[in-house]
Amino acid sequence: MNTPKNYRWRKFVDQFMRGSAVVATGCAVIPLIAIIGYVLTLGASALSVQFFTDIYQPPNMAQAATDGSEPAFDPNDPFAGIGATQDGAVVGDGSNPEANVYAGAPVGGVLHGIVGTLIITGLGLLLALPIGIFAGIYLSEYRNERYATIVRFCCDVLSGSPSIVAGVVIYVLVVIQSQQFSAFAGSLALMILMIPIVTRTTEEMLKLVPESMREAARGLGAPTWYSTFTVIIPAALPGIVTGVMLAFARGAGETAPLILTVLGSNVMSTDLFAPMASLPLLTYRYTESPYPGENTLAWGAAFVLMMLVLVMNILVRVATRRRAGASR
Amino acid sequence: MAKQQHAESWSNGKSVLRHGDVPFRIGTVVLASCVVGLVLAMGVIMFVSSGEARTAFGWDVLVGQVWNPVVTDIAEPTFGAWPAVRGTLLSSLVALVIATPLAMGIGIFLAELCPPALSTPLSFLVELLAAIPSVIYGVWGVFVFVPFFNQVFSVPVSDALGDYIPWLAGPVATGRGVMVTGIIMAIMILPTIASLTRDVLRLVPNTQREAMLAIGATRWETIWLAVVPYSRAGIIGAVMLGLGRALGETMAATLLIGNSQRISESLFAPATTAASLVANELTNSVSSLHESALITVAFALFGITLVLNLGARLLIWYVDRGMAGGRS
Amino acid sequence: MTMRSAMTLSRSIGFADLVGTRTRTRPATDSVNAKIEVRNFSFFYGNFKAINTVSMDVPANHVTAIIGPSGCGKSTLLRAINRMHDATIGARAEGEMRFDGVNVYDQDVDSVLLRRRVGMVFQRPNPFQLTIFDNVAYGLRVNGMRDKKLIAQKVEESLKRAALWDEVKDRLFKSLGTALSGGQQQRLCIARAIASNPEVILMDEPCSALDPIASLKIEDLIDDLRDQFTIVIVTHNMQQAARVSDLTAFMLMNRATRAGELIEFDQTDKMFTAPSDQRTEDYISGQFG
Amino acid sequence: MSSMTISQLAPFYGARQAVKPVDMQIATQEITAIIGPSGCGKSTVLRCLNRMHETILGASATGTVLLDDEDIYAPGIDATLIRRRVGMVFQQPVAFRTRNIYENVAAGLRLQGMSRKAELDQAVEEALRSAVLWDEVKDVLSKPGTALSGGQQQRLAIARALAIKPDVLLLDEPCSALDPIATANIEELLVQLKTTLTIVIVTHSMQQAARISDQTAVFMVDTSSGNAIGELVEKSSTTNVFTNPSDPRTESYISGRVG
Repeated sequence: MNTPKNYRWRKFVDQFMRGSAVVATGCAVIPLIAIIGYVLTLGASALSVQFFTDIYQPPNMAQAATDGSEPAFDPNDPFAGIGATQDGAVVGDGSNPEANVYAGAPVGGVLHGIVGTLIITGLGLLLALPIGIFAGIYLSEYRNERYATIVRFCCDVLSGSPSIVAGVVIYVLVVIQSQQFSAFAGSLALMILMIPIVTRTTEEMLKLVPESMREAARGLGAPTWYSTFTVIIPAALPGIVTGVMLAFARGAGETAPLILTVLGSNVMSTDLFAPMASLPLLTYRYTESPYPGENTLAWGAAFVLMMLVLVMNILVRVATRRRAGASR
Repeated sequence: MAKQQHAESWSNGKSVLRHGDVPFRIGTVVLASCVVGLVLAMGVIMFVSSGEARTAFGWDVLVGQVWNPVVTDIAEPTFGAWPAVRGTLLSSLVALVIATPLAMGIGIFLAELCPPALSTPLSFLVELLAAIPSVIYGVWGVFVFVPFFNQVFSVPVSDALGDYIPWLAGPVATGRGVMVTGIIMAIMILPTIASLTRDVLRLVPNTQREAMLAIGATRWETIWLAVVPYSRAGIIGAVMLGLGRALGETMAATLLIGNSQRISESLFAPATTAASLVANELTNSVSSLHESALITVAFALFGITLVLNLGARLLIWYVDRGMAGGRS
Repeated sequence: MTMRSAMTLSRSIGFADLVGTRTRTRPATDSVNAKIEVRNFSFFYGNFKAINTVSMDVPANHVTAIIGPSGCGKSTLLRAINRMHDATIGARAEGEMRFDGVNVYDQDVDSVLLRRRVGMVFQRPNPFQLTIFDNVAYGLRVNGMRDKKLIAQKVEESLKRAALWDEVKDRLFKSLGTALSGGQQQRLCIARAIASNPEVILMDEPCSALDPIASLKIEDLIDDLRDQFTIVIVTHNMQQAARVSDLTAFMLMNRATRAGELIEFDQTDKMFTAPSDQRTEDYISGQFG
Repeated sequence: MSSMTISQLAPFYGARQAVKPVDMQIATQEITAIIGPSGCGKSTVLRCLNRMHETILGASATGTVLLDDEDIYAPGIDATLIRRRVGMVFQQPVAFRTRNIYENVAAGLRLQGMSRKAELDQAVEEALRSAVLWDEVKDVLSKPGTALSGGQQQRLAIARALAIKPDVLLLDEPCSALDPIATANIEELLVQLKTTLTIVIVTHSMQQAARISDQTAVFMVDTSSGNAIGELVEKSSTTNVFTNPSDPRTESYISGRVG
């Protein structure tokens, strides 16, 4: 067959560009694998029983424990050793250069962070659930109303706006007013971030319930509210739970709003109205720390966060796939 | 008569069930309104709290060159966030320039070229990339990527070209700066753009592909000349959402950009971004004017992402509608 | 065999052969009370008139079939009886739809209470994603029944009447209604509709999604239910209409206005053997539609 | 203009064979119609003739299809080049949504590397004239292709196919989405085109096949083995097929008893 004059070039472009698309996909997969790989390997090596059962001791305190000298931080001061102390001093600012000598390996663990994250995120989710789920019900069951469009747009604004903005708003509204960083303020900030996720998944999942079921219930003389609670929501429940799990995973990994609201803590605290430790905050602080021991803890905390996200996402994946398969 | 009784019973239902619809509607509307109220409240709170700085400096809060919170003998405190705004724009631009072509390649690969058996797991992996908390990107960036990138790119490039091209000038020093931040942000927004691109490409009716193939187009020509133009509005929307995410990204920037208020032309030099400025300084603010200036910066961030979201939603909505019309 | 050849055949050998051995002789007489009186009834979707001034009397305790080509408004008319269109934006009715003498479109008639008296079975089986038991008990609970024993008794009774009891009695609480086969699901929906003892049952092409054997079971079921309920059935299957109904209404879309109109309404055997309108005859003999 | 010789052509969807092996001749300067009930594989066979079939996921075909004397399924043959020589028009009128009328027709030419304005103008006008659309659109060439009516869009699709001067034109139920007047326009156009082009048309309308075609191939569904498989039962001159069918299945199909 005679080949047209520009065909060789077109063929080359075709193969080159298709190849490029494959390469581009590879480019996305490589950092993904690199990040997951590093966090899992370096993070896993930071893990120990102590990591999960103990709280962290700053290097000077560990030193004090061994030679009896005065610790640089007051162990009862919740702000001790975190980025911003009352006088603005920063960890590792050179005031105690010898501390590095004692900081080769981490001392203690991140139990306080795990507990804090569970409390802050859990409370945030509890606050977000009623608004998120009912707003989702509203968007699905009254989907044609003009007001629904406004609600939907506001949801998009919430999910699209930077997480730091949520932190700033709660900082102004709660932290400044109460003159107190607190876990509760952090939960409020996370609530703002979780509401749109819960709302939109609830809406989508309810919309997936076939209209014929609403009709069937209506045909039996069931009022809207009754059919919604007895038929529509039960049918959509697995999907809604999925959304809630994803919201939890997202909230647990948020850092920026917590910097402005929870502040962080180096001691175990379960007081909702006081600063509290949290995993992403510890990850952040320990990453910025000059002590290798703290850096190791950062990898460990990152590992725990990553596992949370991975496990949640894979669980959701498995759950939704099985559901999709069953309904077919 | 029986007939008559029935007729009466219609207007007075005895069952309690009957009267649930009004409270149900009120309840859902009220909770849905919380979402709207939240957005309004966020806007109002930031508007009010930013008032002090806005009256003191006007637009200079955003475009002024000097950011000096501390009262000294020689100078009044001045708040001009241009270094941060510039850093935000530059790092987002770097992110967008890198991520857009890659993400389009991934979207095209997933929607058009990839065998379906591979498409589902790959899509999952790409979406997983979006679920990883940003602080983990920061950790990975600080400990793994920055040293690596310095060695293989920043140092050799600035040595070779730095004297001729000012924005590639050295010294690279710690390696933290606009360039690495932009690259990490690119990895972070890649999945957002890629998965939305995939979705809009999948909406293109098959008839368009077949018509192009049937006039002797290669596979790539079909994609590039028929499929991509058909969904360009959606792809632009996806890029805008990605940009929104990059502009507001806090943790990766805080950890990677170096947090320097000095404006330097080089992409390898430390800088700061709006979000990281707020995250770093708000809890340590020295005066109410300082606080107010930082809130103004956050408010601007909120405004920009709101506009981007609105634009992107409109575009994607337009595409959806257009598709519906085209398919019928 | 296609519809057309079947119908041509039937005309040569007679109505009785067409409907087989299941011929019924129960003429609707004037002495029977009209359960539903449709008077100059029109129905609109926005500006589009879907049904134009239909008038007919549906007698109590009989099966009335509505037939006609697709788009003729037969489903719209059926769903107008229990105001299923209420949720549709822009839908409105003109004229009267009297149920036991009360116009159901009157201001003070509550559509929810109306639907408790007028049950409905849909084209596609639509069981809830609940257990079989809860599916049937749903209407009872909606009606405020709380007595567990009574509910269990009613559920059993309804499932038996829907000829489904033997097939599901061992897994009432184990299986979801959605796990049944298509035909079983439709019988479950009928059981659900009759459980709360409505006066009228509306059926919107109840067999169109089912295979012939399942369809036959549903038809048998309709036959058993006719004594207790007033049944109105929409079907596109003329043999089915001929087999199960006492009266048949034939509707057709007016070509000019595109609104559905009632062409003829009469006893089923008369409609199928000696229709008075030429269009009915054309349709029944398969010349269009 | 080229003839086609189909031998032992068997299209597959995954492992499922869609049609029993087909043997058929397609002559030049004639319209060959393919008719049959839905599901008989007539569109599938048509799509094998320019290797569009294999663009469906998992689809493949065995056998040979000679275009003149070259097997389009021979190894090393590029499907893109085949499609350039064997044009195709689809059931739904397709205009490229982001291109105007002019660019819709020019799309194929630009792919071939034609870029000189005068040359393009002339080729586009010629193609639109052959598709009897020129007079209707010559003043609105910069309007989007989707602004045309269904019948015009279908003629636009034909113009687009004709612009690259194919040897064979395949049409897959081109009139099924059109009203009777638009259908008549297209039929008239096809009869004009057959003097310079080999045309194969799949249609579900027997009347259409009888009106315009010279040769007719009748496909049927065979369900005897349990699953449905298409089958070519008769291929003969159109007059023969409609007046004196040799296969009883053809006869019953044409008299309206099957399908």
